[in-house]
Amino acid sequence: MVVPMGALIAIVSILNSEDLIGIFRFLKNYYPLYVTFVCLILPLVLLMISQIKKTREKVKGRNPNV
Amino acid sequence: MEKISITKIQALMLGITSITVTGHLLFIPVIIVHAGRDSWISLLLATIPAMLIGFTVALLSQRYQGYSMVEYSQIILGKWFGKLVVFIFLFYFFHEATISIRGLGEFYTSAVTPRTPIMVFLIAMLVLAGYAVRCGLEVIARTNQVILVTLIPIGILASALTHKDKDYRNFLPILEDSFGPVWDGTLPIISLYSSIFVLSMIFPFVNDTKQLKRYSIITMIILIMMFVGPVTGVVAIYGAERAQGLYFPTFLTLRDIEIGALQRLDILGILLWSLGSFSKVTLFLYAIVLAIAQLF
Amino acid sequence: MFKLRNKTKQPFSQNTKNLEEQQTILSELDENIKKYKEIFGDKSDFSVRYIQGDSFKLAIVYIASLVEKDILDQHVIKPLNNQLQQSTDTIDKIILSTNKIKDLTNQEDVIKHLLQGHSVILYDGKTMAYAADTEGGERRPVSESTTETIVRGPRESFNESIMTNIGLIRKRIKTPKLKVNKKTIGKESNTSIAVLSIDGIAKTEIVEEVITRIDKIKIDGILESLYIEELIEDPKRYTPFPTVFNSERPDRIAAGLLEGRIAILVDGTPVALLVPATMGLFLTSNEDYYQRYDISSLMKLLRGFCFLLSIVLPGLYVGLLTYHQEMIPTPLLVAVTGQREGVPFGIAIEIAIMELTFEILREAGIRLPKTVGAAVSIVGGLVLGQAAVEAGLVGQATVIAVALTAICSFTAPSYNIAITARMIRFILLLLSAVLGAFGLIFGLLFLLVHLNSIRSFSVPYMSPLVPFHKEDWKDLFIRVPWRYMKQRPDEITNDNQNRKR
Amino acid sequence: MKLRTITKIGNGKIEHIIILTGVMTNMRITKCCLIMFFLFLLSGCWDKKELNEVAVVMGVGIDKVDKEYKITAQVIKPPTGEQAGGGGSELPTWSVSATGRTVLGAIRNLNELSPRRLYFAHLQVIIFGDELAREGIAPAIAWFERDRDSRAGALLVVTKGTAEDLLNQKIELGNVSSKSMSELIERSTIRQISAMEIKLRDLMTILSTPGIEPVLDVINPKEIRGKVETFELDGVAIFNKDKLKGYVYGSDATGTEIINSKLNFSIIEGKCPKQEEEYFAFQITDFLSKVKPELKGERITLKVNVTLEGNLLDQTCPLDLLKTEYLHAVEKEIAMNIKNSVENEFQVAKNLGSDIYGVGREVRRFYPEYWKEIRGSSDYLNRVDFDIKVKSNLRRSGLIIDPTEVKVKEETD
Repeated sequence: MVVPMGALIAIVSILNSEDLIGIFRFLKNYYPLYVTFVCLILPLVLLMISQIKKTREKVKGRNPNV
Repeated sequence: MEKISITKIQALMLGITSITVTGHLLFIPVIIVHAGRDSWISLLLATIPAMLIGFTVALLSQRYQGYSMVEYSQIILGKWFGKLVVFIFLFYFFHEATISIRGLGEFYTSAVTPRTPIMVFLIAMLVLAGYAVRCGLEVIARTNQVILVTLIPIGILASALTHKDKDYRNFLPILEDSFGPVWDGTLPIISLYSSIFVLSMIFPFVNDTKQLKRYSIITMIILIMMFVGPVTGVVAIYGAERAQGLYFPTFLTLRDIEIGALQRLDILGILLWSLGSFSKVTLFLYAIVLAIAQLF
Repeated sequence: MFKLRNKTKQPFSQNTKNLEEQQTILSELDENIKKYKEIFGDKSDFSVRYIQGDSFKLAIVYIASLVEKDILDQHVIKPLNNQLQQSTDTIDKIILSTNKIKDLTNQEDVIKHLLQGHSVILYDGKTMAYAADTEGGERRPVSESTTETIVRGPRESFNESIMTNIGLIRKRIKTPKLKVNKKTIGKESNTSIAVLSIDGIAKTEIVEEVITRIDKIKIDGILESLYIEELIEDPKRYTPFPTVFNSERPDRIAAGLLEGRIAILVDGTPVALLVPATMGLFLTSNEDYYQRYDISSLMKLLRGFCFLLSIVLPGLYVGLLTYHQEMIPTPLLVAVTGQREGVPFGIAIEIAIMELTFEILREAGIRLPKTVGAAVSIVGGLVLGQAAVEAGLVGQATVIAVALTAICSFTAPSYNIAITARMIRFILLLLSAVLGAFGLIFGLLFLLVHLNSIRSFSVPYMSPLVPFHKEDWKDLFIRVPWRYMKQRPDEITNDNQNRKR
Repeated sequence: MKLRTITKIGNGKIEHIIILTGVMTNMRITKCCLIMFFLFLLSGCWDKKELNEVAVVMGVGIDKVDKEYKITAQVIKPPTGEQAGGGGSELPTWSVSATGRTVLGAIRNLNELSPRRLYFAHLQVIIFGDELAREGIAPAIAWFERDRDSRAGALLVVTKGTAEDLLNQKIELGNVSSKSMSELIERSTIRQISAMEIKLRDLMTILSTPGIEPVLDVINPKEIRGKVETFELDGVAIFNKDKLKGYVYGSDATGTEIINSKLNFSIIEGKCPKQEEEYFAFQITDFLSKVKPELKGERITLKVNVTLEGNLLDQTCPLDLLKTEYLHAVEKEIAMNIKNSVENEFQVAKNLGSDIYGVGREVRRFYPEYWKEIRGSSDYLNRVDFDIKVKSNLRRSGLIIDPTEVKVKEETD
């Protein structure tokens, strides 16, 4: 598993046309938005949904008829 | 039922190394391009989102104790939608690993050994990372511990040695163009700190998750502090105008240290980024492998 | 010669077969003696002495080369004679003044005891025999260690007798909690080994593991403790690093026991083993504990630095001088450039040749008699180096680098870690000759991951560096005064960590 | 996903640890990959450069000849024959010149002349010829900024003639002229003078920052007894943007150093009180200047607060200068001197349209709004006033209280 994944990453990063100039531009323009979405917004959404579920369960637990 | 267990400090240290090093190498120029001499304000502004992400990751891991991100996403969102979200994360991990390894390769080819094919660095790093992942999380965590313990003194040394060249009046005027550029600069920092989310793959193996939230938040604060030195240092040395548009400003500051016999400290920079990038690539590779294993 | 047991059955198979067939001791003395003569060979060092009275006849059999004649005469034959003269019916209650007397019932035991240098007393008409410890033979006295020398501290070192060695340790740790677990290993050599540990300090799991691994050993003979070392190492992962510590100093072994480690003594060699062994153990000299803490802290730091240097220096030298000249201070570069002119080989090849030469010299120096060894090092080190420089074959800087590496590698207190360092040095040299700084860093990272992945008897090799144990750091890079060293190593001992009560 | 269980001891029980790997086949692949990788490496040594394959460039001179850049590189000459193996940090040098449309082009042409690869990582000094400097130095340093081999620590100097001439001078103290030049500047404080000591990095910073213009040291060959024997640190060159505009000589040239707080350990001469044509010399041991602009309407007042300490080390006048009444005069004289230096140099620079003190930069730092109005032209220089406050302290006077000269005079009285 490790080896194939490593190989895949290697291939991608070699084929990656992003040379230094490209990486820099990419990091400057699009990447932050994308990462912020994936790693900040999504986890927050996850947390919120889980919170909602939890409170709902609590309410249910307290009041089984609801 | 994995019996791999690491301490929470080890886990957070993994986060610190991986974020700091690629951050210093690839993100500081981006931040400076956006925010210029007000980069430090961007850094301060990023504190709250950074703490938020640290808190979120820790809370999720605490709430779903022993489950990794892959598993609890599916618990929270249901099987199929959860898998979709996991897939997004996975793609991101993959992307991040690629970029950081490529960044290291580019660093070597453009600043250290220009004639060596970039492939050598990429493959060598991956072979190493693969080997480390094969050895398991405990080994990764321990190796990283050694690395971080070496890196921090080097970093402090570097910023102490460059102190002579720094002119802190370069930070004036503050907020010349009001908050616009500062916001632009904040986003890359937030995105950089967000990548600590990768620790959600590691936290299930932490043997004691008590006070994890507090520890993660402290970690984020440490991370902020670790960026203050380089970000301000670069601007203080080169002035905002020249600092914008340097590919590896932090490396250049190290390169130009000249204090008596202490000259030409490129090797410190190279050491710093090689070790750190190794940690990061290993961490992400581990996360990817584990995530795929748990997903299918 | 030392193949596994199931493969070597040819030469002595007849004797063994005899043994297996006739288990019990025969009641007729002459028959018995005849049998043993058959087994050991008639004209060998197998000896028999008869004592005959009116109503009894007994024989004392022993192997002459293993027995101390004085003991035999004074403590076995003389008392036997005396007692038998007085009364003839108390054969069963003979009192001998040797170390130990054992009742034997079967032939196999008799042979075993004979081979251990015991004398066996056989009676006519009885299927019982008594073994008396008359072990002797020539032994080296306890003398000063030549391989591990120190300035201050006890001079004693182990000798080849396991009993003496155990005694040397017992003298240092006078507690009944010191458990000695004796075993005999080696199908043909029947070497006795002893596993020593202190109850309540050593982790019982590790003790059990050590004993299990020793019990699993299948070998025909054990001539040195390295056989044991290799056979009980963690088999999972190959590593060039030693995971079993060895020393011939009883104080060193005793210190290890007090830290909760487990010692393995092997008969016939002065080198004792200590497990679990961590990296730090190999870089510690026992003199660190016999000198004042501030001095020994400095020495420890220096030694660690030298060890690192002895690994990376040639690689670093090559990397800097062939790839990264920009990192060398200008005056130094100019100086070295001056020396390099007209030197035929590249720096990498040059330093490899010099390192190799040095290794050859060192090897030659070890194998030669002491008096000649010094001459070799003078000829090799001084004459050869000087001549090579003057002939313009190598640069002076290279000679300096090689010499520095060599000296650094001699600071390692443990011989086997120094050899490992040597091996790694060449690999790093190769890597950095090919890739420059990246190669060196690559190699070091690989080393780091590897070091972290190995364990010695479940204890991580790099402990206590990582996993981090705050208390143990007091004895890692520095040594704090004894009054602050309150705990035993964390990974090795589980409970009873306090040194002081 | 295959799961592999391996056994490991620890905590008494044999634990089963599940490691995620599909090992057995992967082991072989890993080994193959490793072998391939190392074979690949063995074809390596891409960046290898043996020391006897490179020529270490110590100094570079850049001139402009017929619209082309003319690069003169001074390299260390390796010892030959019997000298080999000698070493030492002072080896003879060799200079070689070539021209090209760009700096890198010229260096390529240089490499056609040099059997060894020119190696710029140990560049000590970059010299601009007068002509090139007047046309602009920014295009000439672009390659030095970009290339990984060159270093931002190289000193920059201007010479009045051509850079090639300067580099080719043989001097008496030291074999390597470019090293001597860099030492002339870098160790100036030891020799009790002060030099600007502008490195490539500083120039990059200054050129890219609006509101400040660079000032470079000037080094010229110095003839002694009809023959060039050494170099001379001869004032400073004043630039407007990256173009050389003029020179300032003598004590006026210290203005920039005063503003930049770089005057430590240099010597100030002043007139003795009450006596014309008699002088004292004062060594500065501690020097600090703080600059702050103040905006009043259209006028920019540059407030310069100088605090200095020092020793009175020499005098020609037979007076006990340590007496309180003279002491004040001495301190006043020093203050006068400093004021004059600052104002005179500024005056020269102003006429050349150059903001060498970074007044614009300072204004920007404290009055960013106003800076937005005035940026774009150097007109604001005409509206600059100086408010220089010097607080000087005479701390010590060497080993004697009053010199013998004073005693001699007392005798004659």
